[in-house]
Amino acid sequence: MTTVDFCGLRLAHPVVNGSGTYDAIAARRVFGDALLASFPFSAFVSKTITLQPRAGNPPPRLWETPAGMINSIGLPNRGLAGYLEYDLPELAALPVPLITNVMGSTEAEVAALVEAVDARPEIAAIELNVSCPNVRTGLDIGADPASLGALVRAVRPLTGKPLIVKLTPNTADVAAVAQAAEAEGADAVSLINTLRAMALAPGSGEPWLGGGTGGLSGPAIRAVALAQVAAVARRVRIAIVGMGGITRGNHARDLLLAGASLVAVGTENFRDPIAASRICCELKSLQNAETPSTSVNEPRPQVEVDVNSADSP
Amino acid sequence: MTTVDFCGLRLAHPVVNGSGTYDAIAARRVFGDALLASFPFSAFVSKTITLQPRAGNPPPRLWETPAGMINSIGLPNRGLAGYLEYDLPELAALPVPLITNVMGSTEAEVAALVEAVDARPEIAAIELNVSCPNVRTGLDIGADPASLGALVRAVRPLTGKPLIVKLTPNTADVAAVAQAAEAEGADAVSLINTLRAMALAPGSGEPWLGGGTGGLSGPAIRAVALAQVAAVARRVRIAIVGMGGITRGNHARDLLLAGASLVAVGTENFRDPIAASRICCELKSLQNAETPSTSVNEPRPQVEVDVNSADSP
Amino acid sequence: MRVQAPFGRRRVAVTGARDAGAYRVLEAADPDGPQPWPGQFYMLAAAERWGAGADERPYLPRAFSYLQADAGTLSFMFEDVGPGTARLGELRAGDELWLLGPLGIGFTAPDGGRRALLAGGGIGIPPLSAWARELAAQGIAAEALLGFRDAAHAAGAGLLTDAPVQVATDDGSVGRHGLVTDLLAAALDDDPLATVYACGPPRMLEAVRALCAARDVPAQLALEAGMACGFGACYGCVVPVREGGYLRLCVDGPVLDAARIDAVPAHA
Amino acid sequence: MRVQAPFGRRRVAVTGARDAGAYRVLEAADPDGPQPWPGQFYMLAAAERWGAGADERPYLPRAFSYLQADAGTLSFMFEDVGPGTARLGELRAGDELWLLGPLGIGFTAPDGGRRALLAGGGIGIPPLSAWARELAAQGIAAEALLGFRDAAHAAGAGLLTDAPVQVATDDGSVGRHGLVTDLLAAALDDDPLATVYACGPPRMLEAVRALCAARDVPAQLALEAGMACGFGACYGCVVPVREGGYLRLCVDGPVLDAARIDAVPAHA
Ligand SMILES: Cc1cc2nc3c(=O)[nH]c(=O)nc-3n(C[C@H](O)[C@H](O)[C@H](O)COP(=O)(O)OP(=O)(O)OC[C@H]3O[C@@H](n4cnc5c(N)ncnc54)[C@H](O)[C@@H]3O)c2cc1C
Ligand SMILES: Cc1cc2nc3c(=O)[nH]c(=O)nc-3n(C[C@H](O)[C@H](O)[C@H](O)COP(=O)(O)OP(=O)(O)OC[C@H]3O[C@@H](n4cnc5c(N)ncnc54)[C@H](O)[C@@H]3O)c2cc1C
Ligand SMILES: Cc1cc2nc3c(=O)[nH]c(=O)nc-3n(C[C@H](O)[C@H](O)[C@H](O)COP(=O)(O)O)c2cc1C
Ligand SMILES: Cc1cc2nc3c(=O)[nH]c(=O)nc-3n(C[C@H](O)[C@H](O)[C@H](O)COP(=O)(O)O)c2cc1C
Ligand code: FES
Ligand code: FES
Repeated sequence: MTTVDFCGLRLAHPVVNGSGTYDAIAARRVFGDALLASFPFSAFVSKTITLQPRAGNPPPRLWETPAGMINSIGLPNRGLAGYLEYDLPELAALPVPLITNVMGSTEAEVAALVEAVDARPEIAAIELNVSCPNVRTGLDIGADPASLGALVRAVRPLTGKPLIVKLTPNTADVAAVAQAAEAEGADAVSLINTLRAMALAPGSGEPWLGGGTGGLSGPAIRAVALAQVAAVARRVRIAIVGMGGITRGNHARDLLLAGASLVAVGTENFRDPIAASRICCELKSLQNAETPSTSVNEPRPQVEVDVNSADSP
Repeated sequence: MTTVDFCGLRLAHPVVNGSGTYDAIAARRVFGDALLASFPFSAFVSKTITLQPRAGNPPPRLWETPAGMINSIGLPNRGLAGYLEYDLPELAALPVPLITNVMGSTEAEVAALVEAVDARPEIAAIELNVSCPNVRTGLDIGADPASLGALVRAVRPLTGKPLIVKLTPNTADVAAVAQAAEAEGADAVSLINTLRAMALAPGSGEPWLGGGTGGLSGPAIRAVALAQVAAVARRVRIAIVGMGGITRGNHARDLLLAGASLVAVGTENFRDPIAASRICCELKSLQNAETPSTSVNEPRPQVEVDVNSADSP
Repeated sequence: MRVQAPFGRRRVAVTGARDAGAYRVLEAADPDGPQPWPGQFYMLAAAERWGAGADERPYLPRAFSYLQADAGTLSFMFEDVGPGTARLGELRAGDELWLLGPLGIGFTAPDGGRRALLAGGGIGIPPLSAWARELAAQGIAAEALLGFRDAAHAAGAGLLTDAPVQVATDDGSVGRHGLVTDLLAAALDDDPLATVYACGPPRMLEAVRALCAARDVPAQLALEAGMACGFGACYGCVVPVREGGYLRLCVDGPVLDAARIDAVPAHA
Repeated sequence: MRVQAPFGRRRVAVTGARDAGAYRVLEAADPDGPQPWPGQFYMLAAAERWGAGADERPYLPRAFSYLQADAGTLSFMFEDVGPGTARLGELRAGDELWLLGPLGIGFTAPDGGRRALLAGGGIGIPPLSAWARELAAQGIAAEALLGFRDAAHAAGAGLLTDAPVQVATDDGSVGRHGLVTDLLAAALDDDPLATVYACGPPRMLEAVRALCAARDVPAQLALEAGMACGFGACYGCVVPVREGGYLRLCVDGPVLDAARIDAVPAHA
């Protein structure tokens, strides 16, 4: 697999991690330098950072579902200052470019985050989380093209780094939201985030998750991710990071065929911290076996159906 | 389990079928009178009927997913006239009340359908499909509170029969849509319909489904259904028919706890035509084992969390 | 003809499992089931651990024509082509199956004193094997013409025991070097007074259909389509028909009069 | 103390599986893994058919403390409480496991010449059993006080072999009729100069924690929480700590100094 150009970043291959599904700092403690020696991702996406520190949601935070899981983590993080002081030095030592994912509950908060991240040369790109179903504002902004557009318009001028908008799948027309992001100058969109979901405790019938509701991820949502990536690819020209339920190379291949230029592995990391390397190998052999049009360096292939009208009688 | 009152209908138990997941007429041919002798549902919901006949989508129409499936059936049906002439007599012979599901691409079409159905005493209730992801207009109307409200306002006066609005899950705030239905006089809402999804052919990478995209159903979407039913139950007082991935009694129990007064079995029917009877037995024994608050005749229990704010920090 | 099925799937015991060349043959006890009619099928799923295979599948049951039905014992034949057949291939005597059926409409006997030509191959063997036995019981003359990829697959021909069998293989390793349609053309040249009963891979089936159409020979085709339910509930298993629109293979098929379709769908 | 894990899960062979009263003991060959430290754990999944159990689960791997680790052979002990342990309970010698670990931070030796009191029960046995062996190797005096529901579960006490064991059962069928805390209170009455190492069901663990707190006896608790990853990636396995906020049990635990928490979470 030749290198991949993503918004001007040269990446060794098209497989990155989904934000919040890999803590490279903790993994370094657990696995030692072997993590760096065979780092599975071509770029590392940080967990979502907020302006103020967050403890996250009370436990339980996890619920296993058929071919998936619900998380109600609640974006625990040290806050911007803590991230820059403690996490950034360690993340900058990773062998790949760093993408920092940020989220704010107001335009001013997001602006402050983007400016601070923009100032740090160790950070290669910024991902705006407007989609995390565990934080109200994230849902609201990301679900509505107008407010999403306004947010991007406000922060786009604040950074020259690639700006990726992470879309929420919990919306009626994700492509419309993607178009708003593109119109306001976003360099890329990433999708899908988790689907709003819930579980009740077996015994009590009370909500199981400390956060009440959470987000569904894993193979269960793969087909939804593919539909949303394809729908977005029909309507925008900017780069797309596709994710949702990838466990094997052919799932990554499908997202690339649907129009993504990068793919992100999320929940599958939990089953195997080095799964992304396997997925990348499987993808590579599929691509070698198949027509060049599946190579990620070709102009974006178009799935030959208009996803938005295919449904009509 | 004592009988259940649903919008004035007295039903033997709270388990019905999801529209389009059971063809009682075909099942009668395949299984004979045994179908009637142990009919699994307390009311029968017809497949979606349109004004004009529809052939449905070209095959392939099915794709199996992890713990679920995608369908791209495209609402094949004889059209209103054919339904009334050929299907209704046979459906009226079923041992349970008949709920007819209709869908139109314009207000006038829906009005015509509702009036025609209202005129037939054999039909106990009407379900409005504004949510089938396989038909464009269905998605659009059901995803937007305003247009959904307008539709219900237009047709509500045309019938005295219970009017159930089947909501689409492919929207940002399903509870807002449910509130619009309630405000315009709907007697109940049913949810969830299938999640917009897609699959690519293993070899060619072209869309597998003849319809391009389809709808995801089965256990994979269960946790999404529970979250949406709970969200709707917090915001409306009208009855709720809960469905999505039910395969066992505890899944039905969870939806009832979340605020549904009936549950519908869909995809699980495909694995076993009599599955709903098993599910109903499992539900009954759970309810006998548990506190009366899980009995469907009690005032609707409230899941003790505001699903719409639980996500905030 | 349709034999009605008991309402609801039933849990039955696997009584035997063996390889037949490239194929797997599974036997199950079905004491409560009726005697099915050739061409009918069953929806099968392993009672335990149906799922968690490749791509976290299978989830839905799978359709299988029965190979033979004797005294309450059903046999099936399949090749490992995916997670469902892979899982079924793991089953051993003593394991259990979920089974629904018999389903669909089977073959009808030839009229006008025609003889029966059973043409097919690959996993098309089962309905033809069952039909051969019924035809023999009825004393109707029948001959089977079977095509296979290679010798390993040709071993499947041994599963059709109630009619004389001619075999052709793509690689010539067994029987005639060529296609079923070569055998069929020759047989019809000999004597066109026949009804053709065919089941097999789509391309083979289409070739048989075209040949019979060209010669005005009546044919009944046992078709396949992806199925979720097998009893008309999902509307997923459709094929386009001449009279217009689509028809559900599980309730109006899987056996269709060849005259009803323009072509055998490539995949369904 | 933490022993680092090889990067990536590895596929290992099950070398033995047996029942120990109400529990199941699984042995696996782990030639490439390091010698773990008592209190550390592994994430396990069956290599085949992990899934398709009750409620179409398990999907994620499951966390298990190791019971013993000898010459590249690991043993685990569990009770069937759901689809994961049900599937693991099906495994036999020759089957394969996915294994990641060792993970987390284990116990630390007592200081100030204190003796070690190992208190626990149920599926809390494994870390205590491994710790007993290590303490014996270090020549540190240790005694185990184990509580169980009944005789079938008390059989689990036999899996702790490197320290003298006192048993209590809820039903009095084996050892003393009562709770672990009764044994522990008595032992501390005898001689309070001890460090307590505890693992077991949340309620038992909380009782032990409270008792030690009341008597100012240092205690290390091996806690549990639902885990998706085991290496700090998901932030799912948290417990609230005194110093404020939450701590991930998989990387900062599972063994915690009792002084760090106000109470043992009821479920996690
Ligand atoms: C009436 C009838 C009778 C049959 N009789 C027999 C028989 O006797 N013996 C026999 O071997 N087979 C028989 N079949 C075919 C068999 O039912 C199918 O091949 C079945 O799908 C095999 O399941 P699988 O999981 O092993 O393979 P699958 O994974 O289902 O793959 C089989 C085909 O399905 C398609 N496919 C791949 N992935 C998916 C997906 N995720 N969702 C949907 N489709 C997919 C592809 O075209 C693939 O080639 C019959 C089918 C019908 C309809
Ligand atoms: C560090 C550590 C060490 C451990 N060591 C051992 C050990 O040595 N031996 C041992 O037997 N166990 C051990 N456990 C506990 C074991 O990992 C869990 O009990 C595991 O969940 C069992 O999986 P299961 O599928 O059998 O049961 P599960 O289905 O996971 O049920 C176990 C508990 O999880 C909850 N639960 C139920 N359904 C769900 C769902 N859908 N999603 C999420 N949670 C659910 C309920 O509280 C239930 O009681 C350890 C746990 C940890 C964290
Ligand atoms: C435990 C967990 C935590 C997550 N945290 C974040 C987060 O902090 N920010 C974010 O943008 N997405 C977050 N996500 C979403 C993932 O990045 C990804 O979009 C989603 O899980 C779908 O991919 P998957 O199915 O491969 O997991 C999280 C997902 C999981 C499962
Ligand atoms: C094959 C299939 C066909 C369906 N057809 C319809 C339909 O005609 N009208 C409708 O309102 N819903 C239709 N649905 C949606 C179901 O009624 C139900 O809302 C959905 O499948 C979720 O429930 P489940 O997960 O139990 O299947 C269909 C679902 C399937 C799987
Ligand atoms: S398989 Fe469901 S209708 Fe034929
Ligand atoms: S289990 Fe994932 S962070 Fe601890």
